[in-house]
Amino acid sequence: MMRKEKLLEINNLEVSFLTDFGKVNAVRGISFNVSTGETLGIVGESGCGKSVTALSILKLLEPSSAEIEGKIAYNQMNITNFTDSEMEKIRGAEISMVFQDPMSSLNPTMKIGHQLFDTLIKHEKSSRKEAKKTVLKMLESVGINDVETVFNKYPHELSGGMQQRIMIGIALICKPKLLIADEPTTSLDVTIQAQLLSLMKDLKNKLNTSIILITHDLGVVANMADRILVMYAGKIVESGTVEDIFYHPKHPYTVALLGAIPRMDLGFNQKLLEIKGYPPDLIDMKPGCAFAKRCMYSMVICDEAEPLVFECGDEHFVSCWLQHEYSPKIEKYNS
Amino acid sequence: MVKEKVIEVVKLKKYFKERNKNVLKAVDDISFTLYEGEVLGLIGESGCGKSTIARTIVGYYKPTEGKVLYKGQNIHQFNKKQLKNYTKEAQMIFQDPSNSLDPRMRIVDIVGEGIDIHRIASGDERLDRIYKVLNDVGLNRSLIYRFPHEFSGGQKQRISIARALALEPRFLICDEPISALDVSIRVQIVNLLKRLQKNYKLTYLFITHDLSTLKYIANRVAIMYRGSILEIATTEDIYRNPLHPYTKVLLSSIPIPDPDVEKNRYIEILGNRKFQKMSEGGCKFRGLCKYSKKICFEIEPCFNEIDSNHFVRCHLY
Amino acid sequence: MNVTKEKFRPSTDIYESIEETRTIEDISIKHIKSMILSNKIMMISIIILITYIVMAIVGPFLIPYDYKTTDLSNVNKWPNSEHWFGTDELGRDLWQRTWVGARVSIFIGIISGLIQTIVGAFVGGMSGLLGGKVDNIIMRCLDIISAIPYTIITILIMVVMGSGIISLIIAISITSWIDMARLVRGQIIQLKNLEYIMSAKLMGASNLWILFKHLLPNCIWIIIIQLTISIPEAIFSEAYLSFLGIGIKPPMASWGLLANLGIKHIRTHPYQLVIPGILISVFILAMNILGDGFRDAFDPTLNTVKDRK
Amino acid sequence: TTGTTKSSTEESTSNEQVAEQGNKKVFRYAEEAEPTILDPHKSFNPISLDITYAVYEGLTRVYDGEVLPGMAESWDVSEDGLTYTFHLRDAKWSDGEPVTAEDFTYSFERLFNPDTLSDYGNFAVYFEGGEDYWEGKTTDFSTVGVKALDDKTLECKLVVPKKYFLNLMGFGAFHPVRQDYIEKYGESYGSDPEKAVYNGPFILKEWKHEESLLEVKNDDYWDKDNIHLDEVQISIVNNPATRVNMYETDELDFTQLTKTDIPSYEKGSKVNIQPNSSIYWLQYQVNHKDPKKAAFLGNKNFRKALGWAIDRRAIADSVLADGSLPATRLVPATIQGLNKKHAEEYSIGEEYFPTTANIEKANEYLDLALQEIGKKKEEMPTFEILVDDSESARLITEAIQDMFDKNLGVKMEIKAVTSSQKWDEMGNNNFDIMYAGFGPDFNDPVNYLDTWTLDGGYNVMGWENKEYEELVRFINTTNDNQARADAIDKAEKIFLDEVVFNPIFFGTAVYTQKDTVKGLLRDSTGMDINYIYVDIVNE
Amino acid sequence: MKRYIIKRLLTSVVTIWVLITLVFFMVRLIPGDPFTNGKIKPEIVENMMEYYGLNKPLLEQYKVFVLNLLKGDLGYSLNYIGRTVNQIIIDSFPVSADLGIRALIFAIIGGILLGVIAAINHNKIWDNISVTIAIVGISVPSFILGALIQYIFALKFRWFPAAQWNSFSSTILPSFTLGIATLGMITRILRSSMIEIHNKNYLIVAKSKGLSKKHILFKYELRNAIIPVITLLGPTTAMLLTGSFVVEQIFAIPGLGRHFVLSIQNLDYSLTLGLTIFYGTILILMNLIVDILYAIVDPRIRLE
Ligand SMILES: Nc1ncnc2c1ncn2[C@@H]1O[C@H](COP(=O)(O)OP(=O)(O)OP(=O)(O)O)[C@@H](O)[C@H]1O
Ligand SMILES: Nc1ncnc2c1ncn2[C@@H]1O[C@H](COP(=O)(O)OP(=O)(O)OP(=O)(O)O)[C@@H](O)[C@H]1O
Ligand SMILES: [Mg+2]
Ligand SMILES: [Mg+2]
Repeated sequence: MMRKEKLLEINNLEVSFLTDFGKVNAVRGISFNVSTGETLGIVGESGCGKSVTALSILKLLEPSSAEIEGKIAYNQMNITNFTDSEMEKIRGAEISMVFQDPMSSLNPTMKIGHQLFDTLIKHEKSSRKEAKKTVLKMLESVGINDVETVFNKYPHELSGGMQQRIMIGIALICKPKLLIADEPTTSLDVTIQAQLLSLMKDLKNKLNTSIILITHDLGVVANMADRILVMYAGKIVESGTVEDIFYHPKHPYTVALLGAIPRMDLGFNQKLLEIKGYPPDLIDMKPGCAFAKRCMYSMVICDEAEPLVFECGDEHFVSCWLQHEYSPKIEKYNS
Repeated sequence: MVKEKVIEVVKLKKYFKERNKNVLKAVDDISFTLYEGEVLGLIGESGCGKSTIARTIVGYYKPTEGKVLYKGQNIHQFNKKQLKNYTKEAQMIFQDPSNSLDPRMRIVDIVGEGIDIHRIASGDERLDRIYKVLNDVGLNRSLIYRFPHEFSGGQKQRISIARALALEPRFLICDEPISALDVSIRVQIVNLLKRLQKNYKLTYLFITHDLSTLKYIANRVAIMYRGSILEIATTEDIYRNPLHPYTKVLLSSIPIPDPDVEKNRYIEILGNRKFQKMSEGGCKFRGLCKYSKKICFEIEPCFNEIDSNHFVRCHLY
Repeated sequence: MNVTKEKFRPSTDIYESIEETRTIEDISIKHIKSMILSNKIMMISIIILITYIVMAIVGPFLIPYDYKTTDLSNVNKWPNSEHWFGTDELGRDLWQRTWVGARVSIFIGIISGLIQTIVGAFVGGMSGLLGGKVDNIIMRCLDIISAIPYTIITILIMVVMGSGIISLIIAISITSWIDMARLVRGQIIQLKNLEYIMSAKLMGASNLWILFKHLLPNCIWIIIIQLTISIPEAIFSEAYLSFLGIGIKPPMASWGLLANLGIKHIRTHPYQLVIPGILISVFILAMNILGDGFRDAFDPTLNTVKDRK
Repeated sequence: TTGTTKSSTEESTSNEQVAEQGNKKVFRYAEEAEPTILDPHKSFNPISLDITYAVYEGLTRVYDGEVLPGMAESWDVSEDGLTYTFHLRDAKWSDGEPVTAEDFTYSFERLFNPDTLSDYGNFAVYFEGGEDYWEGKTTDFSTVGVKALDDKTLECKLVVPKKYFLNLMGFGAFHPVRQDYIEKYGESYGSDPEKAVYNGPFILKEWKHEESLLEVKNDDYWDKDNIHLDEVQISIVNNPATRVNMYETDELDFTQLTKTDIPSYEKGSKVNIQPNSSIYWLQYQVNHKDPKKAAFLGNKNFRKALGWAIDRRAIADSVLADGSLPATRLVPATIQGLNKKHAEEYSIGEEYFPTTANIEKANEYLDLALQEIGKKKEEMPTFEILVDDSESARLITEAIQDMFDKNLGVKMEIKAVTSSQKWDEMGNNNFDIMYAGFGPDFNDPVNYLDTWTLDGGYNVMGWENKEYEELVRFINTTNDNQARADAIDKAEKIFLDEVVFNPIFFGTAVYTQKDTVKGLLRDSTGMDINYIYVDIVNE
Repeated sequence: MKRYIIKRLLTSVVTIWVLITLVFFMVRLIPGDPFTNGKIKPEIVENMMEYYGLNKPLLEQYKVFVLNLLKGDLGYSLNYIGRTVNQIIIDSFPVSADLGIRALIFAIIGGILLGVIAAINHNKIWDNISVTIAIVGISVPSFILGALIQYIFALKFRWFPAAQWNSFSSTILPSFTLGIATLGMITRILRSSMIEIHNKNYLIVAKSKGLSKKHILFKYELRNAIIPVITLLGPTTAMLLTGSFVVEQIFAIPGLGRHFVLSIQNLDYSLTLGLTIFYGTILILMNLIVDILYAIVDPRIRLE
C-alpha cells in the first residue's frame, strides 16, 4: 500500500477553558493525523472534547477564554500561529466544518441561499448567477425539496433536519480538502442520512477529500470510517482501523461502548448495557486514567499514573494499563 | 381495562404561509390518540412535520384546523387554571437544545425553573431535586452553576431532558431527545424513561430518527410522511411486518454498527429525489414509490386497518 | 512514578457515583465581583465616581466660602489660591457652586435613572411581551406623551405644584422613561420568539416571570446603556427646568446651570465653562465605563478570566 | 457679499465682487427675532418697528429726538395747540400712486377702529371724538377729528394739547397704509413683501421668514438724495453670541454686544454704549392680600430700607457691566425735557435712593419699619421675587437677594417663570415683589409717569395717590409747557417718595460697527437701529 | 403586512386625535394669554381674545378647532399676525428637514462605524477611543458644543461661515452639532448590541466559512445587532427632522425647531397645536416604520 500523505497532523493538542471554577481541561494532549482521502471517525463520550478538538483545528475557539497548546499542521504548514486573515484562506476552502448544532449555527436574519452563497463568492470568486446555480444544485444534492423556495427562506422556517442539511451544504459547497463533520446526521431520517453519507463518499472518491467524522452513530462510523479514534475525557483512549475497533476493541471503554449499541439486527430482547458511573468533571484533572472509576478492571495504578500508549497492531493503539506486561491477563470481553 | 386517553389529536392541520403566498401544509389532517402509560414513537422523513405536531400539542402553535384534547379538553381553549395544570403535567423536550436554554441562566435555575414556577420546592429540597434529575441524566452536579454555552451539545441536550423531568410530568413530548448523546448515555436515558413509564405510568410522544432505539422504548409507532401519517401500529408490527413501502424503505436504511455488514450493504437511496410540484390529491409518497400505480396519482388512499390496530394509508392494501 | 507489579492489583474504588467531594458554591456574585475587581478602567471609574460623591458631600467645607454669597467687587476671577475654581459673574465661589451643584445633578441623575429602570423597563417589557393590542395601546400612549411639547408639561407642573423638589422629580420622570421603554420593547420583540422563552412558557411561567427571569436579564445591557446615555440628558434638562422655575431655586447651583452660564464666557473667562464642563464629562465618562463594565460582568459568554490573571 | 464693506486686507479678492455688485452700498445687520408682521397698525414689537420705520413714513419723521418733515412738507398749529394742519408733499407709493391725505384718514380710521385690534388704537382718545369711536360707541369716522381738507391737506383736531403730538405723528402706528391693499390682503397685509405697499426710504423686497429680509432703496422717495444705501440686508439671528461671531467673520456690519463681549472689544475702543431709555426696577405689592406680608410690604419705611440696601453701582458695573447706569429716579437722562433733557433740567441725586448701598441708613429704615409694624425681625416672612426666565433678570435678582440678606438680613426667594406667566401673575396681582422693566414709546417723561397711575400698566397693585393722579392728568392736558415740566418733576418726586418701586438701573444698548459704516444712529426711543441715513464709506 | 399597516394608520388617527385634544386643553391651562405683554392695554387684549374666539367656552373653541382641522385648516398664528400655521410649517420645515437629514446621515454613518470599531476591539484601545468620542457626543449638550465649534471653526480658523443656511459649507457645523449626540448614542448602543451577539454560534460558523472579518461584521453582525439602533432612530428621526431650537438659535437657521419653543412661550395656541400635530404625525409614522423594519430586519418577528 502506497504511503499516504498526511493532510493534517495534530500533535499533543491541549485545550482548556478558564472559568470561575477553575481550568476546564477539555482536551488533554491528543495527537493524531489524517491522511489524504481518509475518513477518520471520532467517537466518544458526550462531553469528552470532540467538538472542541474540531473547533481548535480551525482555530475557532474564542482566544479570550480558551487556551490552546500543541501543534497543528495542515498540509505540512504549521498553522498553530496563523493569524485570522491567514486562516481565512484555509477556512471554508481547504478545511470546512459541519457544526453540531445546526439550529443556532445558521444566521437567523439571512436567507438560506445567501448563507451558502457567501462562501462561494469568497473562495471561488464566481459570478452571482453561477453561484446561485451551484447553490441550488448543492441544496438539491443534500436532499432539499423545492430548492427555489428554500433558497429564499429563513432558517426558522425550516425543520431541524433541513437546517442540518443546509449546514452540510455550506460545508461542502467549496469542495474542501478536509471536511470536519461534527455529528452531521443526528436529525436526519435514515433515508436522507444514507443519501448524505453517499454524497460524502462520492466527494471522497472523486476529489480525494479527507473527512473527520464525529458521531455517536456507530452504524455511520462503521459505514464511513477507515480509522477510528475513541475519546474519553479529553484523551484518545484507543485508535485503530474500523475493524480493529469493532472486532478487536482493547480499551474497556470501547468495549462498553460497543456493548451499549442497540442493534436492529439482534431482535427485541437484546439487553442494553449502560456504563455505570459518570464521566469525570474536567476541572483540574488528577493524574491517572480518567475512566478508572467506571472501569470493571481498574487497578491501583490506574488511579495513580497516566496510562501509557500501547501498540497492539499496525495502526491500533490503546492507552490502558491493561495492555501492560504486568497486568493480569483478563479473559477478554466476549465479542 | 379501558385505557385512559391522555392526548387525542383530532384532524389536526397546521399550515404555514410562505412568502410567495403559497401554503405549506406542515401538518395535514392528522389524528391519533395517546393512552396513559403508552409510548408513541413518531418517525418520518426530515421536515415532514413531526416537530410541528409536537409544538401544536403543547400549544406553541395554534392549529390551523382541528384540535388537541388533553384528558378530553381542548388545550387551545384552556382557562388559566387548566393551563397551569397542563403546563405542569405536560412537558416537552425541544429538538434544539441550545436555543431552548436561556444563555443568561445558570444550570440550576434552568433545571429548577419549573420547580420555581409551580412553587413545588425551595431551598435545599429544590437543590436536591435538581441534583437528582441531573444525576439521572448523567450530569455531574458540580456543573450546576455554569452557563449553557459552557457545555457540549450532548450535555445541553441532557440539561433539557433534566429540565423536563424536574417537574415530574405525566406526559412528555420528546423531540429527538437523544440525538446528540453517545450510545452509553443514550441507553442510560432510555432506561430511565422506561423506568419512569413503568413506575409512574408516564405517557410519551417520542419523536426520533433513531429507529433502533425507538424499538426499545415505543409501544406503538407512527410513520409520517409530508404532513400525513402513513402507517401506525404496535412496535412489533412495524418492525416485523412493515406494510407501507415507505416504512420498508426506512427500516432497510438503518445503518448497522458492523463494518463488514455496512460496507458491503446496498443502501437503497430513494428514487429520484428531485422535487416535483405535486398536484393536489393522490398518495403523497407516490413520487418515490416503486409500486406506484395510476390510482396513486389520482386518489389519496384512506387509512385502513389491516391488522388489529395496524393502520396503513396505501393503495396496496 | 515507577510502575511496579503490585500496583496492578484490582482497585476497590469503582462505580463511584457522583457524590462530588468538591464543594459547589454559588458563584454568581463572586463572578461579578471578580469581573469588576479585575477591570482596571472600571475600578478607576468607580474611584472617580466615589470621589465625586465624597466631594459633593465634603467639597463645600474645604474652603470658607458659600455657594450663594455674592461679592460684586470680585467678579469673574480666574482660579487662584483662594477661589480654587475662580468666581462667577456675581463673584460667587465656583468651587462651592460646583460641588453644591454636584449634589443636585447627581441626585437628578439617580432619580431619572431609577424611574427609567423601574417604569421604562417594565412598561416597555410588558408592551413588547404582550404584543398585539396591548402593545399598540401602550406604544401609542408613549407616542402621545412624547409628542406633547415638554415645555407645556413642565409649565403645567410648575403651575399646579409650584417649584420644589417634588415637581422637579415629576418633571423629570414624566418623559425620561419613554426612550427606555421603546428600547426595551424593541429588544423584547426580538427575544420573545426565541425558543427558551417558549420553553419557559410551556413550563407554565407567567408573563411577569418571563419578563423578570428571562427577558429583562437578556436586555440588561440595553438598560444599562440607555441609563448611562440618558443621564447627561437629565442633568442638562434640569438646567432648562430651572430656567422655567421648576428646578432648583436660585441662587442654588447645578452642573447644568453652571455650564449654561459658563457658555457665555468662553471668550473671556473660559474657565467658567471648562471646569464644570470637564467635571461633567469625566463624570459621565466614568458612568459609561462603569456601565460597560457591568454589562461585561453580567455577560456570561464573555469570559475574561484570562484577562484577569 | 458686499464689495464696499470688505476690509482692506481682502481688497484683492473682493474686486470681482465689486464689479459684480456695481459698487452697491449695502448695510448688513441682524435682528434678534422675526418681525411679527409689517403692518404699521399691528406691528408693536421693536423689531417690526425697526423695519416699518424704514419702509414707511408718517407725517413727520423723528430723528435723534428731533421732529423732521416727513410726508408732510409743513404744518400749522393753532394757538390753543388743538388743531394741526398738515400739508403733504408730492410723494409716491412704491407702486407709483401718489400719497394723499385720504390715505392718512383711511389709515387713522383703521388704526382707531377697534376691530383692527391695533395695540395703539387707543391713541384715538387724543383726537376729537376719538374716544367714542375707539370704544365702539359710534362707527362713523367723520365724527373723529381727522379730516382730509383736500388731496394734500390733512387736519387733526385734538381734545387736549399734546406737546409730543408731532413726535407721535412719526411713530410707527401713524404710518399710512393704502385702502386697496388692505382690502385685497386683509389679515395677511404686511406678512410678505408683496402683500404691502410702501412709502418710506426703502422698499421691502424679500422676506425669507425666520431667516432674512432685504430692503432696497426706494427710488421714488422724496428725499432719496440723502439716502445712501442701496440695500439693507437684515438677518434674523436669535443668539447674541452668534451675532457677534457673524460680525467677526464679516457677515455683518453692525452688531449688538453683550457684556461678555465688551472686554474683548474695548481694547480697540470700538464699543459704543448708548443709553436706551429703559428702566428696570423692583416693584412692591403695597396692598398684599396676606396680612402678614402686607404689614411689611405695605410699610413705606420697610420698602425704603430695601431701597437703600441695594448697591446699584455694583449691579450696573459688575453684574450688568455693559455701561448700564444705576437708577435713582424714574425718568432716564435720555428723555427730552423742555429745552434740554429732562434729567438735566430737574436733576434728582441720591435723595430718594442711593447709588451704592447705604447699610446704615437702610437698617435705620428697617428698625423704624419694625417699630411701626410692631414685629421683630425674626417674625418677618420670606418674600418672593417674581422674575421672568431670562438670564440677566435672574442674575440681577440673585445679586439683590444676596444684598438684602447681607445688608438687612431680609430673606427673599426667587420665583422664575416664563414671561407669559409673569404677565399673568402680574395681571392677577399675584406677587410679593416683582422685577420688571420698561422702555418708552415716545420721547417724553409722561410715558414713565403714565405707567404708575391707577390705570397704568404696571400699577396692578392699586397704589393710589390723589396728588399724583391729579398731576398726571394735568400734565396730559395742559398747553403750558413750563407748568407741565414742573408738574412732571413734582409727580416724579411724589412717586419716588412713596417707594412703590425701587429703581435699579437704566438700560443701554451696546454695539459695535464696522469703520466703514457712517451715520448710524441708535435712537433712545423709536427705531432702535436707525440706518436710514447710513452711508458706507471706504477709505 | 398591508393589513397591518392600514390598521396601524387607523389607530394613528385616533392617537393624533387624543394628542391634539390633550394639547388643546393643556396649552389653554397655561396661565397667561397670547397677547398681554405689559404694554398693551387690557381692553385691547380683550378685543383680540374676542376676535380670535378665545373667550368662548372651551368646548366651543374645541369644536371650531376640530371642524377646521378636518378641513385641513390649522388657523392663523396668534403671534405672527397674518400668517397661517400651515404656511409657517411649509416655510420652515424644508430647512429643518434638510438639516435633519444631513445630521442623520452623519450620525448613522459615523455611529455605525464607531460602534463597529468599538465592538470588534472590545476593551482595547480603539474601543476606548470610540467610546470616548461617543460619550463626548452625548455628554456635551448642543448649546455648548454648537457655541464652541462655531467659535473655533468659524471664528478662529475661518473654515466655515459662522451662521445661517445658504451654502454647503454653512451646513457642516450645524449638521455636526445636531448629529453628534445621535452619533454617540448609536455608537454606544451598537457597540453593546454587537458585543452581545459576539459569541453567537452563527458568527463562529461564518468565520469557519473563511469569510473576512469585514464581511462578517457588515453582513452578519450588523443586521442582527441593529434592532436597538432602529428603535432609537424612530423617535430621533422625528426629532431631527422637525428641528432643534438650540442648533437653530446658534446657527441662525430658519427651521421649525424654534417655533416649538417660542410658540409656547408666546402662547401661540394655534401654532403650538399645529406643530404638535405635525410632530406627532411624523413621530407616529416613524414608529410605524420602525415596527415594520423590525420585521424586515429580523424575519422571526411577526407583525401583530
Ligand atoms: N466555553 C467553555 N467553557 C467551559 N467549558 C467548556 C466550554 N466549552 C466546552 N466546555 C467543556 O469541554 C468539554 C468538551 O466539550 P465538547 O463540546 O468538545 O464535547 P463533545 O465531545 O463534542 O460532546 P458532545 O458529543 O456532547 O457534543 C465539555 O465537558 C464541556 O463542558
Ligand atoms: N415557523 C415556520 N414557518 C414556516 N414554515 C415552517 C415553520 N416551522 C416549520 N416549518 C415547515 O414545516 C415543515 C415541517 O417542519 P417540522 O419542523 O415539523 O419538521 P420535522 O418533522 O420536525 O423535521 P425534522 O426531523 O427535520 O426536525 C417543514 O417543511 C418546515 O419548513
Ligand atoms: Mg460536540
Ligand atoms: Mg423536528
